[in-house]
Amino acid sequence: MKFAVLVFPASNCDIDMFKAVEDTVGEPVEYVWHTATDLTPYDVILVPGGFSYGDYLRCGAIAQFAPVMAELHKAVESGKFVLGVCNGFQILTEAGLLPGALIRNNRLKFRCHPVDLVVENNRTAFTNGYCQGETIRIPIAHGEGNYYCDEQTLERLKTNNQIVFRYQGDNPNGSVENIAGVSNERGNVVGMMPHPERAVSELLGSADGVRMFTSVLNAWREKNGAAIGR
Amino acid sequence: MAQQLAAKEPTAEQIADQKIYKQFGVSDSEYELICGFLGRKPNYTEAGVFSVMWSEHCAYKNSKPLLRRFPTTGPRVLMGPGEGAGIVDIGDNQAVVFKIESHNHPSAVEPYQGAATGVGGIIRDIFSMGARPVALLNSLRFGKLDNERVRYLFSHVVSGIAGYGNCVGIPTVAGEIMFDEAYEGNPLVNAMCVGLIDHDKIQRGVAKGVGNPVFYVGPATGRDGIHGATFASEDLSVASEAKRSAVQVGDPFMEKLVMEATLELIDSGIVLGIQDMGAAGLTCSSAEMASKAGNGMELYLDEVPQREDGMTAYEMMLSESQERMLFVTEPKHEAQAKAIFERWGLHCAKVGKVTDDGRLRLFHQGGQVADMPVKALVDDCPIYNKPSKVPDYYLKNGSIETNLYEQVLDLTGALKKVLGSPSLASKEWVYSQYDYQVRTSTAVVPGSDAAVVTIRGTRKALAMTTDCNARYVYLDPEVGGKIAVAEAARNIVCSGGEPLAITDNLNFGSPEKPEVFWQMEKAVDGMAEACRLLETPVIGGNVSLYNENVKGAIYPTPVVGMVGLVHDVDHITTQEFKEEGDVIFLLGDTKAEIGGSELQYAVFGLTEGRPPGIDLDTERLLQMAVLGAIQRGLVASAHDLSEGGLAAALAESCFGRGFGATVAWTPNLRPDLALFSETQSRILLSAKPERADELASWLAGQGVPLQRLGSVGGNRLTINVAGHTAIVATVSELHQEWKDAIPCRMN
Amino acid sequence: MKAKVYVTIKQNVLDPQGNAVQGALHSLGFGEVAKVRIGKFIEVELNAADRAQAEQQLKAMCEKLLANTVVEDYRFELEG
Amino acid sequence: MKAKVYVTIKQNVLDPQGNAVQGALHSLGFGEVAKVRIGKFIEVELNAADRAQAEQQLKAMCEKLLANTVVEDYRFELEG
Ligand SMILES: Nc1ncnc2c1ncn2[C@@H]1O[C@H](COP(=O)(O)OP(=O)(O)O)[C@@H](O)[C@H]1O
Ligand SMILES: [Mg+2]
Repeated sequence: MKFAVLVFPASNCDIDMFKAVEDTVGEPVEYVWHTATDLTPYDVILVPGGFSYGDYLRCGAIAQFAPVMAELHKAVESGKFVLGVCNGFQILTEAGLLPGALIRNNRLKFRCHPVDLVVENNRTAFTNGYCQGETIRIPIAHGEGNYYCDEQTLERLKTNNQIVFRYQGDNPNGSVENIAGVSNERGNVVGMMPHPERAVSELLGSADGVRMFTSVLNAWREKNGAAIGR
Repeated sequence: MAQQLAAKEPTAEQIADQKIYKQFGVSDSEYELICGFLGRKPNYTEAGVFSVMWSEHCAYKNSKPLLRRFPTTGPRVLMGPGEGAGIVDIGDNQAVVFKIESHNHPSAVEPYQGAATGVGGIIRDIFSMGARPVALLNSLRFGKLDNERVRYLFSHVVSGIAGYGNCVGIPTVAGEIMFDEAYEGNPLVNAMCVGLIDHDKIQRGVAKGVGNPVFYVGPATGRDGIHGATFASEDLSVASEAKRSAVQVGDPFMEKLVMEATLELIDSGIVLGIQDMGAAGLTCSSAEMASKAGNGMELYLDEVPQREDGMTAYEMMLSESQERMLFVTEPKHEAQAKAIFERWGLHCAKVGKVTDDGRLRLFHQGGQVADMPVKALVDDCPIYNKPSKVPDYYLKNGSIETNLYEQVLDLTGALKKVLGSPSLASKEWVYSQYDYQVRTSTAVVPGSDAAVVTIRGTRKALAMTTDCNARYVYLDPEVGGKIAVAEAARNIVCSGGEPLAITDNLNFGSPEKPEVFWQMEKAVDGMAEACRLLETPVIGGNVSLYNENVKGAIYPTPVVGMVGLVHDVDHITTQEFKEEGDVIFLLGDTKAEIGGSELQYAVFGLTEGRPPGIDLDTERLLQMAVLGAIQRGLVASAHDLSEGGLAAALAESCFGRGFGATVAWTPNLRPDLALFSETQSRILLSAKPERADELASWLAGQGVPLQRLGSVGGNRLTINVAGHTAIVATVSELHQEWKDAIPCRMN
Repeated sequence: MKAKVYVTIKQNVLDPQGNAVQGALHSLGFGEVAKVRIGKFIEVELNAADRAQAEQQLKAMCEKLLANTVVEDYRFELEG
Repeated sequence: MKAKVYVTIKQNVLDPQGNAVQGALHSLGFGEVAKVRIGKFIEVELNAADRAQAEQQLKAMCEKLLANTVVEDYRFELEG
């Protein structure tokens, strides 16, 4: 299985994401520049956090037009697994690959600290290694992570089981119904504000993010049949 | 238009006759010297260039004699002061690069941008050496938070630091903040950056190779940061005057691109010399690069990218527009360099040439507009030995007996006051706005004695801290200077690191005042001695003078930034108690020393007397013993005793995981003095019960005085002094005081 | 040609910044402030053959980039 | 009473946001965009006895909070 980590100007969690893949599943992983025009070699595409284009105007707004984004749309259609974290989540919503929008934190300040998350849906490609309803600890670091969608969309998210993570306890940003992460209808695209790639070893304070990476490896193996040995 | 503007500049004659140079901060005798070096009177551009090169900021004319007193060499030092940043060897062909810098004045005017561009500037100092920045730190001083303007400055400075560092993707991992009336109207904003480099990648700011082209990279130059009586602004109508502002605005997105492109350029091996454009922008970088190579330089100012119309040579040379770099390469590598920048969406412009005549010559609009000897600009600024005088307050304080204060009886209440004092209280309100985890290397996040950042692919890590108790420095600059260095080292040691070296930021009032100069002199002497004894040489730093407000000078604040090497990640140690039942030890002797203490300030509302003393041999012995114990795996937690003394240290150690502690102690002192004394060279350790004896015997064997105080457990902190309960409170009520102190004042 | 683009937050979407500013104005003593909404004011200089073309371009810019129509509304004015 | 406040970055001050947006518009094919400056558009509802009082209040709000006059200019319009 091959991972791609997209790199936009001023992505800055790209290296962290890359290392997390190396450290958790050890599968091949490559950086893919925002100007790339082919994502076919990759099975999983990770859209990392950071401040693409300075986050000027709106977070993720400018990045949605990078050449690689056209390819990302195709990859999503073809059923490839896509994870957007933090700025990556913002880019995916701006690009219309995930519903809703991320607006300014309700208390306005950038917030960096660990949060508790409830796994609301463990049937996505990235969460199958967690138990339904399990609480995990993952850090956040964002100023605009306040998830918003209108009521019809929220209903749809619920009906289709698209809410993947919720904040437990204090909601750090004021998001609708404490939403921390969502998926698309098909479940192959997940976006989340917390940073699982920052929670892959006890030295970093938590290893609860590891299973995001092992989950997608499982999902891929399942998709590609038992032919591939464990 | 430019010619028109230039034509309206004062002529060389007018500058001389009307003494216009004085508005640039150039004295009569300095002006005479400049005329001598030029063999004629300087024109407007030349006068401007000389004035910035001969400013305190670039020439250190008032502080150089003092800086010479610092030890700057050592077996690990690869590069001392002089370049953008100092470099220290950490083995395996790797080295750590670090430097601190102040942005006090810009932050007082526009706190968000002032702090942001301060961070941007220090990051450039690090990557222009070829190093990958891995961490940011800061040291901040403000007035008291009950003042609205102070709250505005504080919150915007913090947002500015966060806004810049977070965007560039460098974690802000540690810092310190103190609030005191002494800084009202003159906040201090010092930023430090730490980077990693391989020995063979180290760059220098030299203009090598006569005939080689000089390139400019980064955003276009505007009229940012041009101070003083610039002619151009005089010429503008009042209406448009209101629309102008010389405030430098940071563009962290641009910085990230320039950083990545520069590191790639350096990696490609084609750079001969590179320097960032910091203070005094193009002037300082071009003159210094030429000087270090013993060469000269020509600049073609029409080629300089310009953001505004009609910029004069003077304006371009003095602009402090941010995120710009200057570098030299061979002509054959021009295309390669351009391609690297283009990949990052940047353009580089060829703006000059290295020459062999030792002169800085500027060309603009078809003619030569300035011609100055490089050596005169860089090396020949006169150095002043200012008069020094012992201040009256210092003499008076000698006779104040702080140990005769009325005894504090409600010690639990006193502890709460101390914990709730903003200087000592939790800084979470601040650091939760910083992305302290990006790069996923932060093993110890803000909140412990020093931050620890791991080095990928090795078992090593870097411990780092900034420290300076300015109240001590004020009360006794020499002792306070020693303590600043010693405390920094103690914080490093408590985190499991071996102190390597320091960078310092000398924040003082006006050196023209003999009393202030005395503070500088004594503080530097104290620091220098501590650096020698603790074997932590000074590898770089910064001087910020004229920090004054209506009430006079700020407290003398020589901030120490220190980096240490953690030899193995297993040695990483934090301050919080780890487990129920762990045994608590106090290392070092306690004396009645509350001059300059938090108790004195928070409970008595005073800062007077003499600060705690320090014996550097005792300090060194303690530090080596504790580091040895940590490296032997005997220590569960370590916390140095600083502001608030033993009582505060115990409480802070309880906060991390919420464990309580019960301790009993029989010092030979009044309980209030004993618990809140800030005697130096003390550390609080805890150990697993089964390792406690081994730890005690190791420490005793090293000659460290120690007492077994009690053990970790329960949900209360109970402190018995001489058989009586002195302090008892639940950890959560103490935590509340400490955690809420800043947010409650800010929201 | 000069254009002014106004990007405002949709009525039913929360405006945390506006609320915070309103709170701050109250505590500054401006109790008479009933509501604050904060949007963007974007000035664009563009070279267009004529007004119609300019309008078409501006609309496209807003839809594509300048506003996120999930949470924002926009309008623009052409000068001169 | 309703007021509209426009906060713009002073002429000589760098506008990194505007520059980035201009760059993005170019790469989106809007080559005709010569310059972009991004400011704020603030809508304020306030209860004031009369126009004069409202204007005075607005001026004070802008000076104190809504604009950072070191780097920004402001102007406002009162409606109705
Ligand atoms: N401005 C700041 N930025 C980041 N971290 C800070 C800042 N101020 C304080 N901290 C963190 O809070 C903790 C306590 O700081 P301080 O009381 O100065 O510690 P010490 O007295 O041990 O030097 C440290 O971990 C420090 O890094
Ligand atoms: Mg400490």
